[in-house]
Amino acid sequence: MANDALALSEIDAFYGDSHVLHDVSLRLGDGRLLGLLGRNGAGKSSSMHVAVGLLPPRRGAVTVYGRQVTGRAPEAIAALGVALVPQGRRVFKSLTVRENLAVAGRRPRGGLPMLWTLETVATLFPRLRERGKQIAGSLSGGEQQMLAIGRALMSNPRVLLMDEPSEGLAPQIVAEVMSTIRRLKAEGLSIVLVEQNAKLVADVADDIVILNSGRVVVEGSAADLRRRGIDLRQHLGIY
Amino acid sequence: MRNLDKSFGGLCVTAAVSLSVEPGERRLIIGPNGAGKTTLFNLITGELSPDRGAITLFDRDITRVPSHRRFHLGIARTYQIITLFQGETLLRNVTLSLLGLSRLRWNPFVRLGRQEGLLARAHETLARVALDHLAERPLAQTSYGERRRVEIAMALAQNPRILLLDEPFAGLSIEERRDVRRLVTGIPRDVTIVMIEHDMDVALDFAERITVLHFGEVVVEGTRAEVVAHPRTKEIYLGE
Amino acid sequence: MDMSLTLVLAVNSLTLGGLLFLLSAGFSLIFGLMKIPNLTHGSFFMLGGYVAASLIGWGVDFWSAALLSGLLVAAFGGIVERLILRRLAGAELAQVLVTLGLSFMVADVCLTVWTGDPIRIDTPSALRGATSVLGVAFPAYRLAISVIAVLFAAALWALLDQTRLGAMIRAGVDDPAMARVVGIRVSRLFTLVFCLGAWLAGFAGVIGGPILSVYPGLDQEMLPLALVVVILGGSGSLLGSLVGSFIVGFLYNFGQALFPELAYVVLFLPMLVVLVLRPQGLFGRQAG
Amino acid sequence: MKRVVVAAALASLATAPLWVGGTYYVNIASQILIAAIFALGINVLVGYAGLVTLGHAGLFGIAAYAGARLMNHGHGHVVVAAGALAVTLVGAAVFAALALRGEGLGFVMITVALGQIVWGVAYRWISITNGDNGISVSGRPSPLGLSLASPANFYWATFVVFLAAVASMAIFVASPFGASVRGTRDQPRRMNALGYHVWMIRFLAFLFSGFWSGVAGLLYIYYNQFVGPQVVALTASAEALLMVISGGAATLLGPIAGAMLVVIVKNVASAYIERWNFVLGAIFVAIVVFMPEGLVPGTVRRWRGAMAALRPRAAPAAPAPGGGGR
Repeated sequence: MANDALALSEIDAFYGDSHVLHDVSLRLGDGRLLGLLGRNGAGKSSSMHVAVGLLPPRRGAVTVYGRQVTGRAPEAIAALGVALVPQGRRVFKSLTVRENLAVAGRRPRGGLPMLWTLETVATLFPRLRERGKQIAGSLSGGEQQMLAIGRALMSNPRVLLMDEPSEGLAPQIVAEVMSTIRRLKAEGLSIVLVEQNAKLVADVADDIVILNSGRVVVEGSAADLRRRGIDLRQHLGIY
Repeated sequence: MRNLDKSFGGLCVTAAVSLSVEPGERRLIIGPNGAGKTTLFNLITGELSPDRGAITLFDRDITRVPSHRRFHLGIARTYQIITLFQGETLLRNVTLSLLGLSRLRWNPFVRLGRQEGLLARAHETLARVALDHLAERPLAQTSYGERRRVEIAMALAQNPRILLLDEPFAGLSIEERRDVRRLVTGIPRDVTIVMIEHDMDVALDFAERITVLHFGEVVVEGTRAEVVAHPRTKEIYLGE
Repeated sequence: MDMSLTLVLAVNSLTLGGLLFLLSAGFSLIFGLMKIPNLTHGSFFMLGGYVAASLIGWGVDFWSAALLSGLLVAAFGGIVERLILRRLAGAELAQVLVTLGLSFMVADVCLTVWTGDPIRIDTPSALRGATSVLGVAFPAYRLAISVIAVLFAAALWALLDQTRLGAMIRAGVDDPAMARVVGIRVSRLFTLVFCLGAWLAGFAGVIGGPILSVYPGLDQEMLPLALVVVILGGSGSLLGSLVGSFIVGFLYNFGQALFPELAYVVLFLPMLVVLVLRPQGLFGRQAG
Repeated sequence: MKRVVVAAALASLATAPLWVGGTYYVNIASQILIAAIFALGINVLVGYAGLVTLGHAGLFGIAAYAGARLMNHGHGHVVVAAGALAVTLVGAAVFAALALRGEGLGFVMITVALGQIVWGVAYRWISITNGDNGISVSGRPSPLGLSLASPANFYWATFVVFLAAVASMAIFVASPFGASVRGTRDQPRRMNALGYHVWMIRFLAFLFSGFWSGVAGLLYIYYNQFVGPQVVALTASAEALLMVISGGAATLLGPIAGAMLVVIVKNVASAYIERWNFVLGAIFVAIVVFMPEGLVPGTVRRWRGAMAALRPRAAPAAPAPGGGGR
């Protein structure tokens, strides 16, 4: 649909011979936050890789604001305003903090004012300003996470994909990250939040999709799921 | 008899992990991505060397034993990413595994194709994983699920005392999962098994004890019920 | 050995070291950043010298010829990279073979065009004479080459370490997939790096002309020296290239004077020592 | 079918001096056999062990130089052969120990450097190698009283050695050790996990490869009765590698076909084309870009493809190769 910020339709994707996504469809409404849940290996990261062009799907389509981007290069999709905070952060380890941010800098589309610059990102994460000249590989996990988020913001995206931003972080840092996500949402960004942690998502998500073994098993608005009494943990838990 | 006891520290991925596994035990290791599970396996097999700490195998200190020798001492492993010989037949894959522990591997004169004893054992091993009917098929022409079973067959062929399984169910369909599960359950008790797995439905049944790794540390260890009930497990997995 | 001979050898060593730096910095960049073992690098050097010799013959002045010749070599390098090497991305063996095959072809074309006789490029007139340093007279041009090398080292360092472009290149090396997701056109940057490396080699071939001359076989003579520098200094490290180049420059000249028969072997000794003690090179990063 | 072809090929090779017509062609046939032995040796490393070497002309040259020096010292041919091969094996061991410090491209670079060291010695260490002037020897050996002075006799002697090389390759490939070597090429990590000593396997493969390179170098000095530095130049290593790659690495026939191609292009074509090096380089590039698996496997594949297309019902397409991963 045209007012979807990002849509994956009927995606089948493979890593080598391993069939990781089976007929997966996801829709992220403009200005909404989609929580994407599932266990390890459920296909969450693969979906994100399909969205940014790192994993070309064997079947199905990807659209960004109604525009077909299936099979296009990652840098072309980035130019349309899609940014990824990848799983495991993947900051450029040999670059300084400032350089990590600078290389991702990009003007917003359509001549909109620059919302995110080195300055504003540093205001959002004061720690990054302090560490500006430090090599990113030497940062703590939490700082690397902030850097990964900051790097994604530097491209002034319309769609932000966050792949397990809470992974491996201490609880108070997770709380910080979550409050940042709320803020970004309030500023109108369309966000996909990928998580194994159901509780984190349930608090902020407008819509929720649960993947299991590469298939969509639950899907609906957060309120709707709550009303239907669906226990997210049942699909995620280790019981 | 202590089976496997390792402690090490100072690595960025795994900080001071101590783990001991009893002979014949079925141990499951779980933890989020990046928790250091595969690193742990690599340390046990010597594919990585620890900065500190010691690894003992049946009361023998193997910390200084070169990696390839350790597999002669009864360790066998599978890989999370299938690491097989693509161009060779299933039979040849398993034969290579048997050959690895045989003195014959240095022999440049005899014909490998005429080593009846070796080939018979390779067929036997393939039969154990119900793939003997595909023995002559090149690996590249088999399904992903079949390859997972070949991975396990390769390890079984080494006649291990300790089998390290790294995500044996990853990327499998439900039916394939059932096959692999049956296979793993059927491994005799004199083989100790340590398994990394995310698929709890399959893995929990199998495990007697579970170790939860998080950020290179053992957070929880105990029986299935203990681990599931433990608050830290819930925190890591459910954010509660 | 008397004092003045030592000084002369030292200056010659600095000169050769400077030339080797220009040559090997490009090789090291291409090898370290793009993982391409560019065995045409010696050919770039030789080609630069030949093209400039012709340009100068047509009346172009030395420095313009050096810049222009470098650009032509860079363009040639860019074509090779985009048309051939790009198709072989990740296939190291294929890249080794293709660049080697190309080096045969270039050598043969050069032989056809410029014949088998050595061509001497005249020293630029401004630098003809000698300069006196500490009361000893040195050929000005040889000193100039060392200075140029150090200036280029500084400029390359500034480009790679201090600019956004340099940071983007390094990001592309750190994690190419993620760099693309961030919006960096990694493939275009790599072409640029390849051209830059080719330019450096071509330029080095020109300014080396007044000292070494240009002749068939120069390519096969220079390439191993670049390899030694990179193995010694560590691939992808500018500092490694700089230090390695001067080590090789000194060993070559002093080896030649002290053990004329074994000069070439002496050259390789430190490389062997480094391989045994520190396989990643003096300034290389640990692999993996 | 295959046996008939091989038997026919062997018969025509064995009788070559009788039908190729003229001393010139018999000599070229000898050159092809020497090159083929060399290529078979390199193929052990490049093809079966997956280790690309660009320094093997160094080993070839060590054998040639050692043989020449020993002959000029007046030693008998048994001493010459044994001595030269022993020296080559020591050289190969040193090469291997150093080159195996590097992985992948590092290995290639080190072999280039090692080859250049030998070149430097050949070119500059005049008291040992006579530098640019090279070393001449007089007379070919007469094993068991058979003179090899005539081109045809030399050809047949070389042919016998060639058969021995081919046989040793065939035995090696089918042996458990051959399987070990190929295993270290495809999955070194898995091989380690299966209990194989990967380094030692590669080291031994290097020695085996060096041995046949040495045999080829020795035959070369017998044939040519002169050795100079150009024998150990990087170009020579590259040419030899080209034989292996163009014919098809990791096959038995490939290096032989490649040797034939390169020697013929070099000798025959250079009579018609002035610049054969360009042609050689162009073949190199074309093969890598268009037929990366080499001429023999490439032709076989195309032939099979054509045959399969002719058959009415082809077998179902195999799934794409490539390791699964996540």
